[in-house]
Amino acid sequence: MTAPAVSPAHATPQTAPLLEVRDLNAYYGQSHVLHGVNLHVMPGEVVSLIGRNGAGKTTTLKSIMGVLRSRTGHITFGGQDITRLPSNRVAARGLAWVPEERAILSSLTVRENLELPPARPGGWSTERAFEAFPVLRERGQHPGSKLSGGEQQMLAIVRVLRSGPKLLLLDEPSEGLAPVIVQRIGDMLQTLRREGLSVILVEQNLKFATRLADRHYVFVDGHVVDEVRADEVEARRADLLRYLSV
Amino acid sequence: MTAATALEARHLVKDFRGFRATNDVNLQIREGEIHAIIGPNGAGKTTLFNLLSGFLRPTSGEVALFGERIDTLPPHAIVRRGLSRSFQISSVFPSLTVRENLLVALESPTNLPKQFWTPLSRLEHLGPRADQILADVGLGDAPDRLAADLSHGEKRQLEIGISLTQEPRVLLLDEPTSGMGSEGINRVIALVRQVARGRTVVLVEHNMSVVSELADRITVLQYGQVLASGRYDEVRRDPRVIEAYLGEEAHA
Amino acid sequence: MTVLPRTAARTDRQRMTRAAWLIGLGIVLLILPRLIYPVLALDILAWGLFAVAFDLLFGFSGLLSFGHAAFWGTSAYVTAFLLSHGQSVPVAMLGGTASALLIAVPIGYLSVRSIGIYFSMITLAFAQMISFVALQWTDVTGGENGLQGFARPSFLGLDFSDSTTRYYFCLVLFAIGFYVAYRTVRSPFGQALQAVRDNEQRAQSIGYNPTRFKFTAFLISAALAGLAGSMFTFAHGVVSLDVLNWRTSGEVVMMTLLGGTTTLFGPVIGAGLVLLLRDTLTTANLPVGIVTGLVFVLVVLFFRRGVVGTVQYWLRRR
Amino acid sequence: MNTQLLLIQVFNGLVNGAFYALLSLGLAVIFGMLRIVNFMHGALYMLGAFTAFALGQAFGLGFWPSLILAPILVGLLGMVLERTLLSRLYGLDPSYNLLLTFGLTLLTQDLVKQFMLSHYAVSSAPYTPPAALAGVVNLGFVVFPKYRLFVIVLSLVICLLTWFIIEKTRVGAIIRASTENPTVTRAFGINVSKWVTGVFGVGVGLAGLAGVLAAPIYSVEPYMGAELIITTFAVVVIGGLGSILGSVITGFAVGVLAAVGSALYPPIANTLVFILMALVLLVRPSGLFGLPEGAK
Amino acid sequence: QSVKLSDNVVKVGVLTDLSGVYSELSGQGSVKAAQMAADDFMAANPAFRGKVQVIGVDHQNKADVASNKAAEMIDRQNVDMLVDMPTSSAALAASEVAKNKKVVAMVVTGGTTALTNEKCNKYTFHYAYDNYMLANGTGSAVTKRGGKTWYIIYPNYAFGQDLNRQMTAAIQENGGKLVAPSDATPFPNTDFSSYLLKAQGLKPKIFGTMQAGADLVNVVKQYNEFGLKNQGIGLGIGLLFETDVAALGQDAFAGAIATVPWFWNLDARSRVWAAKFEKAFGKKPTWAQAGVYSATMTYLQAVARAKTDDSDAVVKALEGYSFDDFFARNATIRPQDHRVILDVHTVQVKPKAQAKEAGDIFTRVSTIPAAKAFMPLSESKCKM
Ligand SMILES: Nc1ncnc2c1ncn2[C@@H]1O[C@H](COP(=O)(O)OP(=O)(O)OP(=O)(O)O)[C@@H](O)[C@H]1O
Ligand SMILES: Nc1ncnc2c1ncn2[C@@H]1O[C@H](COP(=O)(O)OP(=O)(O)OP(=O)(O)O)[C@@H](O)[C@H]1O
Ligand SMILES: CC(C)C[C@H](N)C(=O)O
Ligand SMILES: [Mg+2]
Ligand SMILES: [Mg+2]
Repeated sequence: MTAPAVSPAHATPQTAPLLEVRDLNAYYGQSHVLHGVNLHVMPGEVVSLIGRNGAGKTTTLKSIMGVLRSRTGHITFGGQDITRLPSNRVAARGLAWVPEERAILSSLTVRENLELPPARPGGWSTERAFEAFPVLRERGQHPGSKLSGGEQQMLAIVRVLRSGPKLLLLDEPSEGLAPVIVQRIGDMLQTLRREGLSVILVEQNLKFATRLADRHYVFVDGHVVDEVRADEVEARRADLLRYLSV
Repeated sequence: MTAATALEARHLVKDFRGFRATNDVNLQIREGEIHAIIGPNGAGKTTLFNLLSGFLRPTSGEVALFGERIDTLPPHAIVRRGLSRSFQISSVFPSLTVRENLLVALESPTNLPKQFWTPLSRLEHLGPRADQILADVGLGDAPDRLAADLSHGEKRQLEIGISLTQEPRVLLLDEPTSGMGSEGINRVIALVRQVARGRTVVLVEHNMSVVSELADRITVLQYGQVLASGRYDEVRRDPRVIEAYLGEEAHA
Repeated sequence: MTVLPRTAARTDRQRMTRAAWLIGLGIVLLILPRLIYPVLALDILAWGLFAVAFDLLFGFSGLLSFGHAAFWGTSAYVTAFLLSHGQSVPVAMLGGTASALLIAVPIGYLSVRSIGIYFSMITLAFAQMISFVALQWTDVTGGENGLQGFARPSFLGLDFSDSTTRYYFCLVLFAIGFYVAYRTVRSPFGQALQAVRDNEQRAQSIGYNPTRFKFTAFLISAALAGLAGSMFTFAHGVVSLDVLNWRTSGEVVMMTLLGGTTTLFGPVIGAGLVLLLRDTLTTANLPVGIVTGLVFVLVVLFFRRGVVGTVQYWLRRR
Repeated sequence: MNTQLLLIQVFNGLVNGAFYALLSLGLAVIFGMLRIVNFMHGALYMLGAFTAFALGQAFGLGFWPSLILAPILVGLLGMVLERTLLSRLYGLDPSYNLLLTFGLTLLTQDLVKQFMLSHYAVSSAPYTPPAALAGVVNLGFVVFPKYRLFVIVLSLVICLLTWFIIEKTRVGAIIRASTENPTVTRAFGINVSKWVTGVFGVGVGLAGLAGVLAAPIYSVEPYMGAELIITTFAVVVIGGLGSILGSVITGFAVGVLAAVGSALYPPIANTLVFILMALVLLVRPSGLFGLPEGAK
Repeated sequence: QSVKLSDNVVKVGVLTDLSGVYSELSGQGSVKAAQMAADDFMAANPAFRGKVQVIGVDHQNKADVASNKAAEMIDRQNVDMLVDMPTSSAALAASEVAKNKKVVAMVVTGGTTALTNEKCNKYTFHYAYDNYMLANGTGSAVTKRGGKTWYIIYPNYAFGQDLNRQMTAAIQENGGKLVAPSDATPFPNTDFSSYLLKAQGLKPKIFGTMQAGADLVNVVKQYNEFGLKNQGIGLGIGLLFETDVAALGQDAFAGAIATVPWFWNLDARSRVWAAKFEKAFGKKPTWAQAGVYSATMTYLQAVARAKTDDSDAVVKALEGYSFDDFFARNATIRPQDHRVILDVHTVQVKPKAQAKEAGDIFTRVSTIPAAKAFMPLSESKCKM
């Protein structure tokens, strides 16, 4: 097992967190799915959220992004409260979200999909995206929905990089990808984080998550029940597996 | 070859607007085996499934199920001949409850349009079977939730559940474990094993541990063509497969 | 995120609510001619059944027909034609209903292959053609003048010149029509229909032929709309080109939405509300468009799920 | 029918076509792209004509300033309605838009009628072409009102301009994305509602423009848009939902076809567009220029 | 002398279009006119003081609503007589109800000749005008004045077809001819340019338009736009209401000829009544509204003569009755078909410059005597 990259940020606790979530409760209609979630991300840090299906990982990302509005608690980004902002303003602050169902727009071509988010300084150019995944260039004029599952995943990831986010919320990025591509995306994320990007990663692929993340938050039934640092993973593997199965 | 051929593709070709997604694929699935299809993203696996199950018409070539050609039949007719499939991207009935999703799938679809006056309670004899499947896929505690309200992984579980209702002779599963946690993956492995008794299963997977656990034989697709075929141990050592698909780390 | 129609009654509480609606509606319909003018009550029955027929197709198979006037109107004319040629009331009404079913076969066959807006528009197109035929075929339809003055001969000792008698006769037919619709949606067929509406591809993959389901639903709906249309003729003793106008198709859509889709009760209540409003306005000396328009706008804003849908939603929330 | 008469009819059909094109263009933007079933489109067309009349009465503005001002006013009204009313219905079934805009149609028609009756004692508004365009010109094969020629040209220019803006810039992609998946599009940092409102305003403004243009030719009365709306929907569908160019071309084509058709067999004219629609949809299920649609 | 009234009142139901396209030419004005008739009648007949009531009901131009409302008014409100009824299909539907329920119906604004032909019945009377009278009047008057060559367009439904047939016959009888077969136009329709272009080519003396309401306004607007008047092509109109002229401005119609049963500026008697109406209603009456007054009054007087509101007695009192009021000159109620015949007038629209006051739009061209204005009984298919 490859050792996780050392975390620069979390060694120096005097730095302020980039993102801080305090006492987050979220609801779908009447059902209460997140119960007082607390978490934070330091600048340059990769944090993963793990938990069984339905534990509330996706809901957490949606709440941070401002996509799910029926929630209480406090979310600050770069020291500023973003709890009340609509998601487009959240995005403008430097957050980006890759949803789990990929959300490729079928009425747009692949290229239009790619170029949809507003370009911002520091963001990826179309060219850079095409270099990362040449197949997207080949399919550039096809409707987005006609891509294969894995191709859609690639597109969904590079698409949001266009607006040069500071914090990336990735929901199951390895899903449906061939092992080679999973590796490539892992490498890509390593590069990006060296460029200063922070990431919240939701993953079922534990191997992938442990390779990248500095810390893991463990979700059970809408509660954060544990927090595991990368250097503790080996020692606490049994615990982790217990959280993830019955 | 001892076992009979369950499903066969002969010189199968599919073009999309000048792009050849499936290129002269020949494939023989033996009766009773679990056959995995792997390959890079965009290799044409889902397209192949669509061709086999009638959701796409081949540009040329033939598909035969137990020796009978099915490539001109609509999907529902193919299902009735004993071939059913699951979808890579969860495909459920959002406005029905989880249990109703299964009941609908369990009901025999052929004579239904003529029976619009039968009471719904007629479906109750299917109830135990539906509950059994729900328990099997791990949704035993959620029968009355609307499918629309499930989390991503839960929808994947339901997706598998629906596919299992069909008890087909040949079952095609497109990435059955994607989006599932380790618990779900183990459950699916066990389920497929159980289902495969007396049936033929073809599955597309990117999770190599699932493939190695389950598959009797493997076919590797690349650029719409068959790159390699054989047992898992043979295939995974093939340098072309490592290069195109598995990557260097896969040995771990 | 689309608000999904909650269709089947799934819990005991929902079953109770449903029974309460059913009994409530039944009681109201039984005493209706005592509360309002019987012909108006008859109108509510006819339009109510028409809206139920529409809801069957729209709510449960997701097909928004914008040409349902074709079935209502054809049946209305055929019924009138048969009555004016000396046929008895049941024969005329049966003939009307059958004629609606008959034209629904080609229309449905050709249109259920389309989806969404395209389905709406192709049904509209066919309805417009039928309306054109009715306009031109003056010998049979009376053209612009319409048909009136045909007999409604007594049947089994029922004197149909009395509007209350007509009402109770139609109430029986309405109950039969409603029961057919109710059975249809609360059957395995109805559930499969919703499955097809939700996800056609998935339905196919478990062996359903979506086209066949939609076609069947289309025929049932058209026949019920036809029955309603014949009730309309029978109620008023007149038919004019209005019955085939696209506004008639539009009106039934509005009634259904107003009452609440996928509820079956809703459309009847929606029809009742629209007709009562219309009736009040005939003498109220208020600007009709302003009042009606306002009601529609307010309903959409504050009773989005329709009247019945909203009430059910409130009940569920408690 | 001889060739000259045919030629005249074709030419003449272009005028109606110009109105169909402008109206269906606006509707294609709203209905084809935003997926809002704007039943009010005909009422807004009517409002365009009345606004021109009212501007003339209240401020003595002539045709030319009205031609610019009235569409803007109608567009603004549309934007207000979208913000305050329609936007509450996003996410619900599109049929609720139908109910709302149908209600608004009834409301608008009668409000205009009541206003006219109380101020001018008749509900219709007399309106004549501007002096510069009054009268007829001899085109050789036909003597034709100058104003109608102007309508054809202006409508063409506006249609091409709109097409260019929508298809050749990012606007189209943003709008399609906003309607297909507003949640995700918003999360990309795009202010979806602003775009939707803006585009709705433009579509509605086009209806207003058509109304002003129609005022000198057609009877300006509260119900002038009531029948038109359904034909316009048909035109957009024949053209193919989401296709701007499709709606424009179909608009002109239907105008010409109806003119020729009504010369051959007059009664059929009103039904022709529906026959055409049925034929087109049976052969090409997503209209002439529409993308094949997966779902709605 | 006692009068026998059912429930002690005579109730008049004005069944009209209160909200739609015909509401300006009849609508509330018709209700007001009927009320005026009731008031005047009660003032003149002390025996009826406080015993005549008028209610107005909207039929929304729909046959089913008309039939429903007619029946309800009769059953629930004990209405003794129905009046007005614009839109032919609604008028026919209501007349059917009147027949079944044995209540007098006086159709004023509905124009179809079917009411006194195949659809005639004992309780229905057709007042003011009908399609035959319009076409016959305008056709013969214009042709006699030198409009010998015609090109006619008509909306393609019963009303328009009727008018076209009668008009053609009238033209030919008076020595005129059609330069081309008449063209049916779609109904409803907004653009008439094809027909105007055709007229340009045909160069008839008169362009005859049988359209009504909004369609007519469109025809005339475009007739001006295409400059047909300057090319020497006059305008003959089938059915013209004062409201149509107001909608477009008087000058657009200037010179056009039509036939009307009455107009407010016809003579002193008419002006007196019109002034009274204007004072009460705020607007000049249309001829339809004046017709409603006259019809209501005629009915009430029949009740007075019969000394009962029993329908059969009133019908008897009406049949064959001859009278003369400000609206109906030399009028007789034909017993055979219940057509109320009266003198009618062909009128020409004045240019605005010649108008002496607002609403002064018609000059009388000629008057057609009652006996000649309407379809002769010999042609009627009415079997009572
Ligand atoms: N309808 C279509 N139109 C155009 N191109 C298509 C269509 N369907 C698939 N393709 C293309 O064909 C190729 C094969 O797609 P397919 O979905 O079969 O891949 P796959 O092997 O299942 O990949 P993955 O593992 O990512 O799911 C892809 O490159 C895809 O873009
Ligand atoms: N739209 C919705 N309406 C109602 N309940 C929902 C909805 N979406 C999710 N839920 C429920 O909320 C809970 C948390 O869901 P969430 O999607 O956050 O889970 P998750 O941890 O991302 O799971 P997965 O790994 O399966 O994606 C689950 O119980 C789920 O069923
Ligand atoms: C113009 C209307 C008042 C008359 C109508 N055309 C009729 O059919 O009688
Ligand atoms: Mg998730
Ligand atoms: Mg795939």
